[in-house]
Amino acid sequence: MAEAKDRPVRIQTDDFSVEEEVLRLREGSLRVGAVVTFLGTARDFSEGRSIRAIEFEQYSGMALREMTRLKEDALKRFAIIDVRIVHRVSRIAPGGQIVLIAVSAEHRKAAFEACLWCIDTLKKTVPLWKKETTEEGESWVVPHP
Amino acid sequence: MAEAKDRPVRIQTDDFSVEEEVLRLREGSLRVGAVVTFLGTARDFSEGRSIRAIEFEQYSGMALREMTRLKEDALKRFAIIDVRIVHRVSRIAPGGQIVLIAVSAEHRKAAFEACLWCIDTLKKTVPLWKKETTEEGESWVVPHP
Amino acid sequence: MIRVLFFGMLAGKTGCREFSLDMKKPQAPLKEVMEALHARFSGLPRAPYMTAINEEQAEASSVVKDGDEVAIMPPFSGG
Amino acid sequence: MIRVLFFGMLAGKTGCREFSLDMKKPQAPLKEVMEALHARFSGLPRAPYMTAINEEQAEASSVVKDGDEVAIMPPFSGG
Repeated sequence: MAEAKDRPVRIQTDDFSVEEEVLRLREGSLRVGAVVTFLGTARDFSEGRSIRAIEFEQYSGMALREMTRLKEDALKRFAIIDVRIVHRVSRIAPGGQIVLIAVSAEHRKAAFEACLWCIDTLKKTVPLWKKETTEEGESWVVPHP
Repeated sequence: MAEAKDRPVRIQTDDFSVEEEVLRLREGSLRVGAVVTFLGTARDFSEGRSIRAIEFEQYSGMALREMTRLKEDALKRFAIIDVRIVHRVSRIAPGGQIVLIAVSAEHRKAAFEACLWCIDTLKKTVPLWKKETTEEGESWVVPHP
Repeated sequence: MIRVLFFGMLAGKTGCREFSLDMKKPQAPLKEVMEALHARFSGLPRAPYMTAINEEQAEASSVVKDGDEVAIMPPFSGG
Repeated sequence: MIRVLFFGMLAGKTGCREFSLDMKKPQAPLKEVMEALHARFSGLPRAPYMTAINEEQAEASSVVKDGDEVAIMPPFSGG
């Protein structure tokens, strides 16, 4: 059976390696001339409050399905070669890694556009909810439109 | 004396690690919420010819100075936290890493814009010249406008 | 019977993550299911929600059948 | 004397990477230096070049002084 990290789209509790995901994209094709990555990390401050940790709830099943659809849509929409998407759902301390979107393409413009589109669209279509722990307790994050 | 890879802007023959550069940016500030990277890699094909290797000549001194200026300009121009730029000048086989631009910011939009601006501007302002080796011999690359 | 899932802050507001709702008919528009849920959970705010039937995005007019899984979701905040 | 550097394909076309040019006066616009180089190197194409004086970008009207380093550069192709 394939190892979990062979899967290009995944939701996991474990941390991930940016280098490893980029390497998988580079190994995929010698036509790759550009790899653009977006890494989302946990900040120590949000809306004026100091953050101790964040956590994510997912709609298991639907979340992975929507992330897979996101990759398929990106491949149709942009002149790119491949996409990898990893999102963590465990408790994450400030500075920790949350999400990685990595896109390979022959040319940089399409890679940049697709990477930005993927993270913007992930926030709109993938059923994940962020909970912040501050000194005053836990609270669910209400996204800005 | 500081190790070479501590320097955030450098031109080197050695390969570099995407993870290490990203980690340095993350360690730099807990305000970081987004890291965007652009990695340029050597393709096996260019203008219909099969590439065996590429190589870069630099105007030593001016090239590093222009790259440092690029970073300073990006920090003034965009709402970002930090930038790292690494460019290799050694012989690079297809699939190999050429250049990395890594940008950290509180929010993703500025990180994407700054990263794209940096690689576009690097191509215009940093005195580096690419030579391709194909079956027919070596030739200097003439950039498209 | 349909299986109703509340996510994120809605689990806190309803005091419930998963709920079994009796359907009075073999199928109904999602809008009617929402009304039944508001009747049952007074803590469920009157707000526009993301909804899904069997893990696929749905809207007020989508048809819910007996045995379906219905998810009531506050705005997503991943990434 | 000024030190002239040819980069990239220009080193091939002139057969020279580094050249010492005698200045007839203590300073001159870069345009005159270019003319002296075209007179000396017939293989140097008549094309617009990127130029630098002492590692700083310069243009045709920039002033070159005795002892300066002048770089004649084809379009950059880094990245």
